Amino acid sequence: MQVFRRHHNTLARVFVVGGLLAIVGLAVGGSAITRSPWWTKVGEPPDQPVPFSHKHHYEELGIDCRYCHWSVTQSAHAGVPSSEVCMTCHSQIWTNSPLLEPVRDSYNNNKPLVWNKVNNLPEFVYFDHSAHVNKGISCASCHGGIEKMHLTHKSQYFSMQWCLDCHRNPEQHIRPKEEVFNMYYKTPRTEEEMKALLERYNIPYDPNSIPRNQLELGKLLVKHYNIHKEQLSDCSICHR
Amino acid sequence: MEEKRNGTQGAGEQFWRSLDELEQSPEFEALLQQEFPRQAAPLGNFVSRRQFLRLMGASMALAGLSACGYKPQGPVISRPKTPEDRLPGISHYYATAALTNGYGFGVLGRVYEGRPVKLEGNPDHPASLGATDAIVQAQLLDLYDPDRSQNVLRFGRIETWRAFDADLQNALAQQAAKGGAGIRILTGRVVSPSLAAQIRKFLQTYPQAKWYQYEPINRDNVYEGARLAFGEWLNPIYRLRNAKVIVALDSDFLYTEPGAVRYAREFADGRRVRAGQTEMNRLYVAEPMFTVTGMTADEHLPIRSSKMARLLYEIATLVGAPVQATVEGELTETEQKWAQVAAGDLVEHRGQSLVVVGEAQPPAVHAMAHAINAHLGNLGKTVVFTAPPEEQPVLHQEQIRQLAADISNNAVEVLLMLGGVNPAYNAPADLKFGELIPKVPFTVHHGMYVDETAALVVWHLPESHPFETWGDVRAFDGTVSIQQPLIFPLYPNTRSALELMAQLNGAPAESFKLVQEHWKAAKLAPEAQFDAVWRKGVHDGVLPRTAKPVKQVAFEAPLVVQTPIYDLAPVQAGVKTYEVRFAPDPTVYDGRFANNAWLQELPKPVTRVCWDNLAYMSLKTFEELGLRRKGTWAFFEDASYVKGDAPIITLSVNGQAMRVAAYPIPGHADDCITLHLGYGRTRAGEKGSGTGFNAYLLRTSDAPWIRTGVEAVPQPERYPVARTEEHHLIDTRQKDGVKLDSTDHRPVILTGLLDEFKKDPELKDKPHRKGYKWEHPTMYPERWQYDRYENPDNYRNAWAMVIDPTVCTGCSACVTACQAENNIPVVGKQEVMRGREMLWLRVDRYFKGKAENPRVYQVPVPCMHCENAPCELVCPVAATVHDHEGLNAMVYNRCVGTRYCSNNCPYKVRRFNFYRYSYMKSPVLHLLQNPDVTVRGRGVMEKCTYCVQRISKARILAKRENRPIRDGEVVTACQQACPTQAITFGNLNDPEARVTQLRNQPHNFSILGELNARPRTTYLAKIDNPHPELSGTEAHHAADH
Amino acid sequence: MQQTIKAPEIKEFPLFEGQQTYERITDQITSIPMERHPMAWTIMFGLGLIGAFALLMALVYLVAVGTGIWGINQPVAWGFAIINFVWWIGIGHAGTLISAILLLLRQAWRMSINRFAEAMTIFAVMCAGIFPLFHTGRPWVAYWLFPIPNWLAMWPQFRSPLEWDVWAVSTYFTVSVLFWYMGLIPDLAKMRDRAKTQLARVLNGIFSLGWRNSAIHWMRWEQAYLLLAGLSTPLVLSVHSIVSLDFAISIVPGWHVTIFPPYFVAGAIFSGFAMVLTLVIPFRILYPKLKDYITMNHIDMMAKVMLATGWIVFYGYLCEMFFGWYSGNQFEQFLVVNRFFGPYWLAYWALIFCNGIVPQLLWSPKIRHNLLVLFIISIIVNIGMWFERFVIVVMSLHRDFLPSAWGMYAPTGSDWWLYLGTIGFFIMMMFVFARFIPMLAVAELKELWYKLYHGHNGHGGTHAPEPKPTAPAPQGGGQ
Amino acid sequence: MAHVETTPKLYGLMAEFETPDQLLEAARRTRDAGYKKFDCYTPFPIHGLTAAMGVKEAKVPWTVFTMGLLGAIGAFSLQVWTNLVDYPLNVAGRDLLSWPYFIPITFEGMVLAAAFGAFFGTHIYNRMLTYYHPVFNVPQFARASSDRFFVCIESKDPKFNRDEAYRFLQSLNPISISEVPE
Repeated sequence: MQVFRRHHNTLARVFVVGGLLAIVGLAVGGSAITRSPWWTKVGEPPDQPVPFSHKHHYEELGIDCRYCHWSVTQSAHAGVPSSEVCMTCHSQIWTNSPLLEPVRDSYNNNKPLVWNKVNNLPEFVYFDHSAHVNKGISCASCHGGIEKMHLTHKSQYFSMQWCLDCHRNPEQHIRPKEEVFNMYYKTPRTEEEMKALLERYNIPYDPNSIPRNQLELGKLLVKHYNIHKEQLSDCSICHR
Repeated sequence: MEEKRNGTQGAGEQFWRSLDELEQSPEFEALLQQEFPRQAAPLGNFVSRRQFLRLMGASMALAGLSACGYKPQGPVISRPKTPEDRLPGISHYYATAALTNGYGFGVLGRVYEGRPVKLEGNPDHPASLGATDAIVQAQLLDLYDPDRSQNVLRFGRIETWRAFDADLQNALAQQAAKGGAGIRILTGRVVSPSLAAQIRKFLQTYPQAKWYQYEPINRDNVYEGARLAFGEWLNPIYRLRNAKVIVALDSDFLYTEPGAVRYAREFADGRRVRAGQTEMNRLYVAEPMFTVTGMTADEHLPIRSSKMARLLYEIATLVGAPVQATVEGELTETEQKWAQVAAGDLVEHRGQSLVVVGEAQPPAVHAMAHAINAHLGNLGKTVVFTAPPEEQPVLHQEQIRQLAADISNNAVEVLLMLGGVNPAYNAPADLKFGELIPKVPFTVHHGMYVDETAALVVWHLPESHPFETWGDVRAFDGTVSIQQPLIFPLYPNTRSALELMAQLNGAPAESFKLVQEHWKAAKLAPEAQFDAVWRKGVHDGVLPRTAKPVKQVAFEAPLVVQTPIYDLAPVQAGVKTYEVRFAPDPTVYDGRFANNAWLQELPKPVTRVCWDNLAYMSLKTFEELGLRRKGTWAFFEDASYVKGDAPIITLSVNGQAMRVAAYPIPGHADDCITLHLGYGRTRAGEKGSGTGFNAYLLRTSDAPWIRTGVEAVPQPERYPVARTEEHHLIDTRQKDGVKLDSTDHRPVILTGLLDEFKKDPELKDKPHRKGYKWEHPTMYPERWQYDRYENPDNYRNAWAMVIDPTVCTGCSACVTACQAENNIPVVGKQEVMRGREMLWLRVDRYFKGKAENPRVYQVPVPCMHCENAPCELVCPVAATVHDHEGLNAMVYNRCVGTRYCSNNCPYKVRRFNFYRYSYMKSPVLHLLQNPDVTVRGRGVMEKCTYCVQRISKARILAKRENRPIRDGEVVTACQQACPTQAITFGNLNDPEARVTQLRNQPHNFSILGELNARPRTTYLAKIDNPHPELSGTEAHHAADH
Repeated sequence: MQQTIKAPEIKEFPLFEGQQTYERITDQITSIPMERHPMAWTIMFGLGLIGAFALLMALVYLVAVGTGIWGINQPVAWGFAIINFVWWIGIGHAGTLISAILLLLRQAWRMSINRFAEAMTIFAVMCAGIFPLFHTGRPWVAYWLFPIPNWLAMWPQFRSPLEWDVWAVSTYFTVSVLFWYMGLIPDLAKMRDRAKTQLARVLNGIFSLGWRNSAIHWMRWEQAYLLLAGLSTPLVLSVHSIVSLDFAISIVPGWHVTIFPPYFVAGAIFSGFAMVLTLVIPFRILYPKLKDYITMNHIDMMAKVMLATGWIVFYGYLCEMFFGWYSGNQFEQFLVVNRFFGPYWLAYWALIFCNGIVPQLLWSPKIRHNLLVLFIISIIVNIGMWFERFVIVVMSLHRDFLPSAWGMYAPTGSDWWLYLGTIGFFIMMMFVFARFIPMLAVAELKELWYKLYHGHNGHGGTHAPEPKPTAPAPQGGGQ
Repeated sequence: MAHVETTPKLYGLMAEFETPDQLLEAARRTRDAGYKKFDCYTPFPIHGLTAAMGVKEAKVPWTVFTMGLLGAIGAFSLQVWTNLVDYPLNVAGRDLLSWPYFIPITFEGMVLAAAFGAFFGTHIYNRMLTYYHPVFNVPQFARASSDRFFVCIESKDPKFNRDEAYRFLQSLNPISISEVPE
């Protein structure tokens, strides 16, 4: 005797196939979401006590990174400038701008200023700024486009994979260490420019084979700076 | 050193500058108040810490937080002002001093963002020479101890200093009339010149007042002995470098006595055997129970303390020293022989020999020793004498007796107990001090803990930790170190004894001013140069030319002494009685460190027991008492080995009695029992209270060290003991009850005698060498060369460690140093009993030979960083793999916790977080954590990393300066702490490196090398230098073959 | 109208009891799930349920607090969890062995127990799987053992035997389920066709995937079934071999033994058959209908297999002793001594008694046919095999190379709690199975019956009555 | 006959037999009679039946074989790729390509894939999940899963003619013959 109707056949098949598709979709969709800025908060500036603009200070006024983040070349931490640093200028200009009230208050009443963290390193990672900026890895590599940010936000999500990409082949990102704090640095295109660059920072090179692109320049610099590439993806480099 | 110099140019004042601004900040006090009351903060609530760090002026709280298991997406706190000398995230070293064994000990405190996170020895300090002992390492934990007293208490109620002042003032006012006749000041041994000055000043104001000092562990016998021999109190200082033969009687001069760390170094320098360097001193030790010194001895003799006089007299006569002593008792044959050989050896090495006698021995014995040394012409060569370093040398037993007498005569109306003295706990039992204190109308206790004494007094005053204030201390040789604060006082209400005395003198001031002024007054240097000298002194941690000058002493022969008559008849009125020898505990000392979890958990060097003191005795005595140990097991946790198998006995001697768990120890003298002081505290704090048994109950003022005629009665109940190593050593199956020396059925380590070494430096025919191969055939091509076999440029490193057991004394300083450096959690007695101790570094202890008097071998065992690491192969998630420098890297955050790596580790050096051991309910403890090391969460494996954080630091610095890492630039925590420099770490790619040279020594070997795991940690053979006529030959060969 | 044929006597022992017809076989077996169930069922199921709940609680507690609640420590970092894991996996193997290997060996007597044994396999593997997952310190990241592309750019470490385990056990489970379900489909169809209630009809209909006994389907079905059997055979061997490699790959004395793979497999079959007996004997009593198909003959067979595999295992023990002595390796030698006289001697001698001595009773046919004794023996063997794993895991770890690192191990209440929990879960599942699914493979039984019947007295079917056309007579034109 | 209201489309004619041997006979003769589209229904697999029906195929074995092969290759190359290419790590000083360690997983991968091949292959070829099938319309067909054996000649068969087919089936002297409505 018939237990089922005709349409049940199609129904069943649709159900099974649909189920399989659903599982696949879940996996793909899930990973897509976690990689989306909505999840990683890349490009979303958190609110801050003072609407500090890197664009204004760096790009428009041309203040060097190290003026405020002065420990970046010697310490693991770039450091958040103390209110004192802000006041060196702002005791002269914008002396009564309401926006700067928190800074003045902090300075005068000796109260710390509490900012909201923008970049958050994943657990267990020991990152050292000095190790990078002294070996020709620019601020731009991790905080790219900071010079264009009115309100500061993440420009990268620091996943292990992302770090490894550069640790596995630093050539792609390395530049002469004198250019590290120059946000407008561009890899020379033409041979002359390249030559000029190498000579300016007297980096030894073989005149017969002048690097033609970032990769070749990178190779040259990696050698010049004694960077042991194969070591960079060791666990112990970042995890202790 | 380099670090220190850069870090601390004139550190003193700069440090002040950053603290000044804090002091001005108004809400500071309030905040401290609200942030650090006792109640526990919920786990992971770092708010309090963050605010604290802010107060410390930390720019990146996250630097601190990065030490914690996870980082909350939190605020970044920027400081209002920029301190000029310090960068965020860079730590600096400040020289200061701690107290160990009652005297000053120079240390460098590593201060990170305003919080000290580690102590290292101060290379410039005579007592340290750059090394430390376990107790010094652990004092940092005391600083952050949440149980510290934080408030002024009146009868246990919180009060203010103002209230106390008022009360004090009228008390003093009444006394003023009679010149302070009713005032008594009780302190511990005062080695601080400025404090002493303040006290003297007080005594000038109140001429009738009296100042007493009492330390339960004191040098009375030493000074008295010197008086007998030389007519005045003198402090012997040994020059062990010049000693070829050392005879130590009942003396633990390598571990508990003042200057032990320095002595250990000098002693070790006398026995570093290398190919071509076969000079080696010889150490004879006679003692009732193994001590660190005894375990290191070449010739060890177990003998009752009470017989020591007899033994030494024997030696004296054999040596021909002009000594006439009345001694009783007869020596056994072995003792006789031992004495002869030792005497012979002494005579052979006139001027290069030394006889040392322990603090516990009566003055007469010390005097005899001096006589022998004098006779052998050792004075001025292997031992010199100075005036006692104390500010006011006294006989502590006398003092406490007098004070007790004064009180019971109602002569005392005001009793000031300063600097954490705790007579209610550690005063001689016969004085019943606990009952005396309440008799005094106005009693003040000033200490870091609300302890047994504080519970009895009217006023308790919280004492600040030495690392919180300024102060000065004298080392064992008198050298003065200025203590400078490493941190702003955690608890605003605390004051140092110095400040308190100043207050009593009506001139309260900051400790800084008090100390500096004192030294100005003391003419440290001419007015003009004072600042310079002072700065240098503070920076170096040592004030120049402050060591006590060596005195030329003359020994007037002959020496006529009357040694005390011990009641040696073991059987009294048909009851067998025993002799009890009191000794400072190897870790909690006299009880002052009872609340220090690091010291509590540190396996005691000799017994490997944690969290307890027991009644140690020889196996013979143990069985004589009808005691036995269960070796059974059960299918439930209440297996006897977990519940503990130490039987309880009661010890009683006229009036005094105590319960204690008995525990047999190999190499213990028969018919006597060793009790360690410092346990059984009732009000030590959360951790210390209720651990162990109080030995002070048996200790009387007339028999402070050796008590005879003690009755021992076994009790039915048993007591759980937490041991880290001994589960197997004592095994009921063995007839003698002890299975000694696991090396007899498996040659774990390579051992040899000096003579054997001279003949064959490789010790080829030793069992360990048999069947041992470095290279094994493998089905794989050698793909990983670790750069070591090729690779010319030394930019690449191959890290390795070589340990020299010959000089290792087993003092375990390395273990605690490792714990401090690597944020290793404390798990507590229960967990240790289950075999879950977390210490990354352990010191293995093997016995060899007969149970009565075995030979002891000590081997520190860190992770071996095997090149073919068995642990890595079996990890399913690649949480532990090799890096290019040959480190066996353990990545905690990748670990899933299958624990297979631990099973497959032949050395069992891996440790697993069965629970969340890193949990600290008190936020203040998080300040202790090393920001460079991950704090491990629950369920992950961990192990020794060769201090990878230090390697990284050095590497980054070197990379920045574009140069190779220098030899000795990376110093592991254990290496740095080791008093005898038994541990060497470095880069095998550098042929010049010390580690490479040691590794090339002929007697270099690796434990379990036959497994072809290729350990990077290797050892030098343990070389003994016994006298051929004594244990010299047979003990070894017996065990070896 | 039913023709009845006396069950043919094959050799001296029958595979079927009683008067059989195709109809009767179908009816007796498929009717069990449809009838009311004995009180005993409810009781046992209840017990199982409680056990399963206890298991759940135990796991919650474990994850909340940590593996510290167990007795494991340093050096014995593996305890009950791994012991029970190996034990359960071993038990599981009998099912696959019966269904796959005996099928390939054309053992007729397998037909009536394979469904039952396979069910046992699946549930046992479920129980086993719980342990390795939850014994990890951080079970919530255990998925790292699967090769999933991720942001860490990390992969599993494929050289680790634990990683092999993950693959082996999950594959084993999947394949067993497929195999089992494959065989189940036609019988579910039978259930569908005989179901009395619409619900039963629909459910059985859905799960029988519309099976309609088509000859061509039968052909593909048989091909696939045989191939699955062919795959399962090496699989089942590989699984326990790999489990044994969890130990053998290591360097721990007592683990690092070359004979482990065969020795573990034999042990697995040994314990597996013991468990089948432990279950079959009471089930026969619970469901008398089964007696016709699971005859004394079957039980006798299983007993013999136990005897044989028992000897293989015992041989393994002897080998270990010999190796210890012959290796000349101090650690191996000490191991043997430690097993004999060490603190855990009890476990070792218990193992020798349960697995070495007791099974020898099976030599006597009397005992092989005495259900009660057989039942007890089977339980003793199960205990013995558990002790074997205890000896291997704990006794090897607690005293390995460096005496200074030696230790002791004692399970805690939590250890027992979890273990008993899995047993409860197992019992529950078995009774759920008995309640809803035909316990024997009907179609295969019939096929067997058909073959035997033919094999016995040549071509039959002569009793076919005259055809009576019942279809409507041919119609002229369209009506 | 609930389903046959207005002359339904005919799926085929179905004859019912009592013993496997009769069915075998019937199957052989149906084939000899030149029918292509017909099928037999039996409570259990009967050896030689498909042979008698003239059906020969080995799709399932081949599927299993290819799947197994793919599985093995996949598993092995996964290990090689992760170890040599994606993240080479020094594990216990072993060679990156330590192939002996890769064998077990390769094997398991093979079995897993093959098993899936067998299971899903069979059901896909069998067009499973046809819950509604005309043959179920015949009342006595229920016994096909118990003790009756059926032959069904389908109307799709080019040679199919209801009356001829009916007569032919009768010649097989079945227990019964019934129409199978769509």
